[in-house]
Amino acid sequence: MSARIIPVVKRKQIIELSDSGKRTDGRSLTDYRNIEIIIGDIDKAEGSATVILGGTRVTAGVKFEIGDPFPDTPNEGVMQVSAEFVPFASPEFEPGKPDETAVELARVVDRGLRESKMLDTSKLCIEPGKRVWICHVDLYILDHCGNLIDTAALAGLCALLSAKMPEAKVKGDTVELTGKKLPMPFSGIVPINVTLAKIGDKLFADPSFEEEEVLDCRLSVAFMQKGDDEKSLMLCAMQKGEAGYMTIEEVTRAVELAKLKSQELRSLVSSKVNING
Amino acid sequence: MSARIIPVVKRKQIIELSDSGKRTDGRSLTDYRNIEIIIGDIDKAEGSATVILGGTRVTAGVKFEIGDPFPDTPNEGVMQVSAEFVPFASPEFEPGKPDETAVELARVVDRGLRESKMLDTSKLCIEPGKRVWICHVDLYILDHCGNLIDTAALAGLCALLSAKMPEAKVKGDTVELTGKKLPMPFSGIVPINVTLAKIGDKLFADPSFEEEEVLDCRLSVAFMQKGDDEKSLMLCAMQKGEAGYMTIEEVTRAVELAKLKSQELRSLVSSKVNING
Amino acid sequence: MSARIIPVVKRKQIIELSDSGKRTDGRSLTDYRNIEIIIGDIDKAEGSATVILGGTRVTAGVKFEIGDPFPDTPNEGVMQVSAEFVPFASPEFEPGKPDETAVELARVVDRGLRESKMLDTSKLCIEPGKRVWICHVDLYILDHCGNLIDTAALAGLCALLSAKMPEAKVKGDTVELTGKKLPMPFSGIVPINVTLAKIGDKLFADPSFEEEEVLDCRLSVAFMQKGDDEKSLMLCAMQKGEAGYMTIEEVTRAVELAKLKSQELRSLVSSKVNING
Amino acid sequence: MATEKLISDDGIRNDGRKIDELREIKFDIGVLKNTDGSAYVEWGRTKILVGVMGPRESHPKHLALADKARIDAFYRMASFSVEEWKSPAPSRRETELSKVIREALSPAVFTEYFPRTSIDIFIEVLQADGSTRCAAISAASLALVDAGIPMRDLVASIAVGKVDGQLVLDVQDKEDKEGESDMPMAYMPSKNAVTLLQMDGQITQEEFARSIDMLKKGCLEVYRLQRDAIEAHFKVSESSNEEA
Amino acid sequence: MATEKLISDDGIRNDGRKIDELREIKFDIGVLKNTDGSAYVEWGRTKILVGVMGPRESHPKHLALADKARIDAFYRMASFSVEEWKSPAPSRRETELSKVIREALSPAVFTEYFPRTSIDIFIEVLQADGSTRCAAISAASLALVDAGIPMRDLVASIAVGKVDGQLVLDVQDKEDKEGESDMPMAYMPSKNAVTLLQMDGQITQEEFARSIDMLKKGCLEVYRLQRDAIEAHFKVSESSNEEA
Amino acid sequence: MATEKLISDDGIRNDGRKIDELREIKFDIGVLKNTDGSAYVEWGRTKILVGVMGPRESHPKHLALADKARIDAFYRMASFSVEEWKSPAPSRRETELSKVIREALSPAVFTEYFPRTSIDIFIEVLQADGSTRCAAISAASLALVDAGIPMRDLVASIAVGKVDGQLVLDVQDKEDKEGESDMPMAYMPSKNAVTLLQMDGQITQEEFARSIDMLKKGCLEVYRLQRDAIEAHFKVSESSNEEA
Repeated sequence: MSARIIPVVKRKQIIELSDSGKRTDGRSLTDYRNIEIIIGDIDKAEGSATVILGGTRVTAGVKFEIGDPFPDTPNEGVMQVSAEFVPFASPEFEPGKPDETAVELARVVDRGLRESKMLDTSKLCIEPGKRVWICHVDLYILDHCGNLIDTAALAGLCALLSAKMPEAKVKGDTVELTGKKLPMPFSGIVPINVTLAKIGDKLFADPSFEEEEVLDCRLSVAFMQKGDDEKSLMLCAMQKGEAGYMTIEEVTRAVELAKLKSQELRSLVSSKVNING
Repeated sequence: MSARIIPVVKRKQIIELSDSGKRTDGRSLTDYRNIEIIIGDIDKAEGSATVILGGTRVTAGVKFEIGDPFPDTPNEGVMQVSAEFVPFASPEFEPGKPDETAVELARVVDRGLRESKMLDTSKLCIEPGKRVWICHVDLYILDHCGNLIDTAALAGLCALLSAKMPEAKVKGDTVELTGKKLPMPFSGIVPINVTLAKIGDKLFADPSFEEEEVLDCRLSVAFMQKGDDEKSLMLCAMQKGEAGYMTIEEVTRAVELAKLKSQELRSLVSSKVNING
Repeated sequence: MSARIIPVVKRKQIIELSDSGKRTDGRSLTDYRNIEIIIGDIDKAEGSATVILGGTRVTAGVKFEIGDPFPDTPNEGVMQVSAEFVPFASPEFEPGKPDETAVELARVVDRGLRESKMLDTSKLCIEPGKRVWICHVDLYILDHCGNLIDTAALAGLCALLSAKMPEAKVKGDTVELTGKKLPMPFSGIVPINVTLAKIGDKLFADPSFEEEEVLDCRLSVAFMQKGDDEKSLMLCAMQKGEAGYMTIEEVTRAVELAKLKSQELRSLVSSKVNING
Repeated sequence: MATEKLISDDGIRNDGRKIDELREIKFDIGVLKNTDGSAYVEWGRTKILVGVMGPRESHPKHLALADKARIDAFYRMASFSVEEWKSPAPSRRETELSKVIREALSPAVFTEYFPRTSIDIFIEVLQADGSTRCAAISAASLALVDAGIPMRDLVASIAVGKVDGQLVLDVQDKEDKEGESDMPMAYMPSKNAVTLLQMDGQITQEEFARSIDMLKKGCLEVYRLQRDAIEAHFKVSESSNEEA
Repeated sequence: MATEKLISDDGIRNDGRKIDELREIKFDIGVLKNTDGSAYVEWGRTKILVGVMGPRESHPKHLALADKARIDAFYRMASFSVEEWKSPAPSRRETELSKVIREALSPAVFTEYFPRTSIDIFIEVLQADGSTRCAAISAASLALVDAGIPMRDLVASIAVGKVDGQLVLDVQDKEDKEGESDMPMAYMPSKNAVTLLQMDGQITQEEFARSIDMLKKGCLEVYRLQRDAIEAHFKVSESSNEEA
Repeated sequence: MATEKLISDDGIRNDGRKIDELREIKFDIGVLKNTDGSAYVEWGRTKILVGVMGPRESHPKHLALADKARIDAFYRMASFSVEEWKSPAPSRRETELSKVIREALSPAVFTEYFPRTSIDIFIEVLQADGSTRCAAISAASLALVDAGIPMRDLVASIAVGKVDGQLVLDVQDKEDKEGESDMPMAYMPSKNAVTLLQMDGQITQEEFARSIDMLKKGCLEVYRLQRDAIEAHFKVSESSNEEA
């Protein structure tokens, strides 16, 4: 039972520090940790990026595969986001165990990318109703030191933005790959996910692992914007997580804060990769 | 171990009562509990029925899907019966666990429906050798108070009899759904399953959960008949279940009793749904 | 813990005996146990063989199925080796559990057969890029008294050599089976697998179950040869197994010994089945 | 995307409702015989059964928590509940919804009263016509009450969507699929506690603020229906006790 | 459905047998080295190996029964045992047959002699040519005897089918697939105990009565072969003991 | 099979290397924050992360060994590590490689120092360009050192292939796929211990002998790089300790 006492003590410390606007690692409540973005590290993938946020490390790879369209969208390609927790990323991950956390992570990142309409999936169609490109965006969680969602969302976004797609030509009954790589059909829109943790009555941007262990709940908010056009700024996804709650006023504050932080992160992404593909 | 003593005491009570032709819930040995049949409650399904037998509740839904024929019957559609035990149906069901009981249940119901030839599966063919209708009959066990087999068989039968099938038209390489619903290719034959439990040396129709806990074994017998034509009455499926045994004389008595009860249940079905589709 | 003491005692005995060139069952270090080969025992399969090596028994069956070619070899059929451990083969096998031992066994046997090029898989193509024969070679481990690899390799080899393939004719859009059986496209090459166990500083051919329990490691070596042509003798697969090690000199000795034993086993196979199909 | 309009010029939705009007909602409490608590909800065409088992011994035991009850939720859709036949294997969507539903209900339960036990909430969607997670959470609250589990408050839930550019309350299936956004919220009124909040689609920050207002009002309406259902249920139970 | 006739005008079946004639049946006892008991049967072209492990410690332990042994049966078909290659993953048919075979054998075993233990019966169908469950049950009885497990009686099993309108004993594959019905039964003669009974297809009540008669006679014939096999086995064991 | 030549007439391979030349190999030790030990290797285009957890309590407990630590290895390839997208479900190849890698590393570890514990070696191939098992084993040795686990020696590993009829050291992907054979070996130099040896393809016995010589020399070269990496790592650690 001592294992459950430590978080209680830690939570008290973290809350007391936060009353004077401070955190255990010296950050202010709204600071992100240091962010390193490496583009194109997996050169066998059509697109790739590794993002290191504090100690949290996610490598995302984009691969194309020819497949069937969904019956209700016969003329559209498919973007598919999945997340794998590599067991060395945390002592708590067990190999081979399906994990609702991985499923939620993948689906939250997926919604941010998808709902922003940054990618025109109709351009991923090869033969209407028959064959389309499936664009896999796979997130490998390699080291977990807190705030997986934002790290994975950034890695997925950068991998996608760095990708080129293969050229396919229909020849009678078959499809031929020309070997050429084409630019991706991007719209110039960039969605950014920002996660705020609620601990006590404060909101913490970019929660660390230690903070996640004692939080009440988190709210992840994705804001999208087309290029520099601030008027195009909109929310495109939200997800409250974990078993505590926020008041309606806290939700509103969190959205406001997420908007500001999303602009910072979007600038960083723009400096690393061409957001128009 | 006390958990195993209670059934022993219960069994003794049940057997003693049965010597005077009585049961713990006041029924005679050959009585069914009250049966409620609701037709069409799932209006998004092509056919549906909920049957409540005593407290046992099963909802069956019929859905059509386009699929491949079996290689050995290229010109026939496929009827496929499956059973799902919803975990709240009984404290003993665990979520996500495949269960031989569910498999047996589905297969026994399947054999009753299939062997009666109530449905002409050759009429479920869309394009010979290429595309056929798969007619899913899915049984959801929602509350288990004994005699699942008869309840599920009735629910599956009624859902099937209430179904309409979608119209599909072959257009060159593809299949088009017209949106029209067609009558099902029924033969007018109605199979009815009757389960008898052996406890001591007596046969009990429609065993309750309590009776099932202490039974020696059960025998399920399906009788089919075309419309009112009693001469067409035939057996079309049987299944002995559980780890005890019956004598040959008991088997013969059980089949005789099942025949009588099947006529009662068939009348009930006919009063609820048009047996010719 | 006594369970772990017995092997220690046994190992000592086995090593002491081996110093005078002897083994607990009376064999010399290089002797195989008695080998019985039964060809064609499963007459519903396209090819079959049961090999009983000492008490170890493996039945292999060959079945053909029409399937898709691999994308990178569109004009070649597929040979697929798999292994099933039947639970009564050893008290240690549990039903339904996937087992790395079975996977390794199947893959080692597969490599011996495949790399020898005994079978011309391009002749298993039905329609280039569309439909090919999948040739299943399934190894059923029925009794495990040591040296599964050599027994399974022999059974797989003999089943394959005894097989006939079905004739398929392309008719427009479909494939028709004529019912005729054709000879298999063999090259006359016969690969033979020989497993040597290292216990202490000695090599043991054909280790028994008892010897396997105490070995340091094993080395399996496959030698192939075309007909009687000794000049065509070559290595075609190797696999070191278990958690001990061999010195480089022991590896060299093992390969030399494997060469000699492979010739003996090849003669035996030739006497049982026509190696040219 | 919508080709026909989903809202008429005089502000009537394709199922006849006004912009801020709920569908007909009918809760039934105590409908199952093998659970500790249960509830059934018909929410327009959406039909859901919820069964609660527990507090009971945790299984396997090492999952038990020393200082409180462990809550699990299992959201499943029947194979025939949607337009296309659905495989009974749980989809990734069902896995995620099970998680957020558990997290939406947990803050309401006095889990600390039942250390080392499990409370399992089983949700079976018999027919899905939009907002199933909201209907499930609202019904599960009643099933927990039926199981006699002490709660801080009921959790009420509803969704707001954007359809033809307008915000609408209580999104049904067609509006969800063809509309521009979907935003479900779960709420404990007496605590001003948002226990579930999700959104997908595109909305401005101003629309977000208006949505939150609509969601709060909608949740209060659902809350009233939940309390009516409890009252009706206990009145019936009482009178049947008196008869006995 | 049959296009060619399966029974000739003078009452001979397509494999040369008469209406009420069994195929050639050969039992072998004690054929495996790693089991507590085993048996092999060739029943026409049907070939089956059965191995019994136990009584042994139950695993996992919480499955153990306080007052008797737990019996499990696992019926599996080899991938090459049937016309079309079969995936080794157990099918729903194999799951059901495992259950009814377990229930057919359980009444014969004095399970109360071995509380808290498990008896596992593993059945591997190497070649299937009809009536595999009957052959498996009959051989498993012998494997249980070989394992030294005390039994109330042997369980003998056989099937009756309806082919070209006639009832025939011991249904093989072609008759099963093209015939009108299949009805397997398992029986303990000394107890007059029917431990397995299944039927599919269409028969009248009169045909049912006649089938039962034929099944009883057929089971007695199988029973005799089982006893012969046991006698032969123990004679061999004895004489080899004498030699030793 | 190769249509173009993989080795030029003057003995240069298609990536510019000589017959017996290794690719550029870069080891990094201690790169992960949540493991007991870790290493990263770039071996040409092959990129692999290895994390070691343990010695730690075995889970489930009944897998613990009374007299030594239990070692497990898990070799996995990222979905994007190869030309075609790979399903994340472990393939049979990954299962086999996990086994032989575990068996290649086990002889080097003093497992007897840590009875009843588990040492788990997790290998993630981020990019595969041939000889991944050799790179994984070589890096895993360093991760074990980083975890402070006492070892008899480092395990160094490399592969020899036959390409255009010639033996070449350190096989990359194109040579593996289009060449005539592949033979990876793992070796503890101070023990003269071959801990992994596999081969597929066709070679004469004379080529086998020459391969073994090349493998031994290649392993010694990898061994030197491993020792350099350890030295560099501990120098850095030391100096950062002094600074502190």
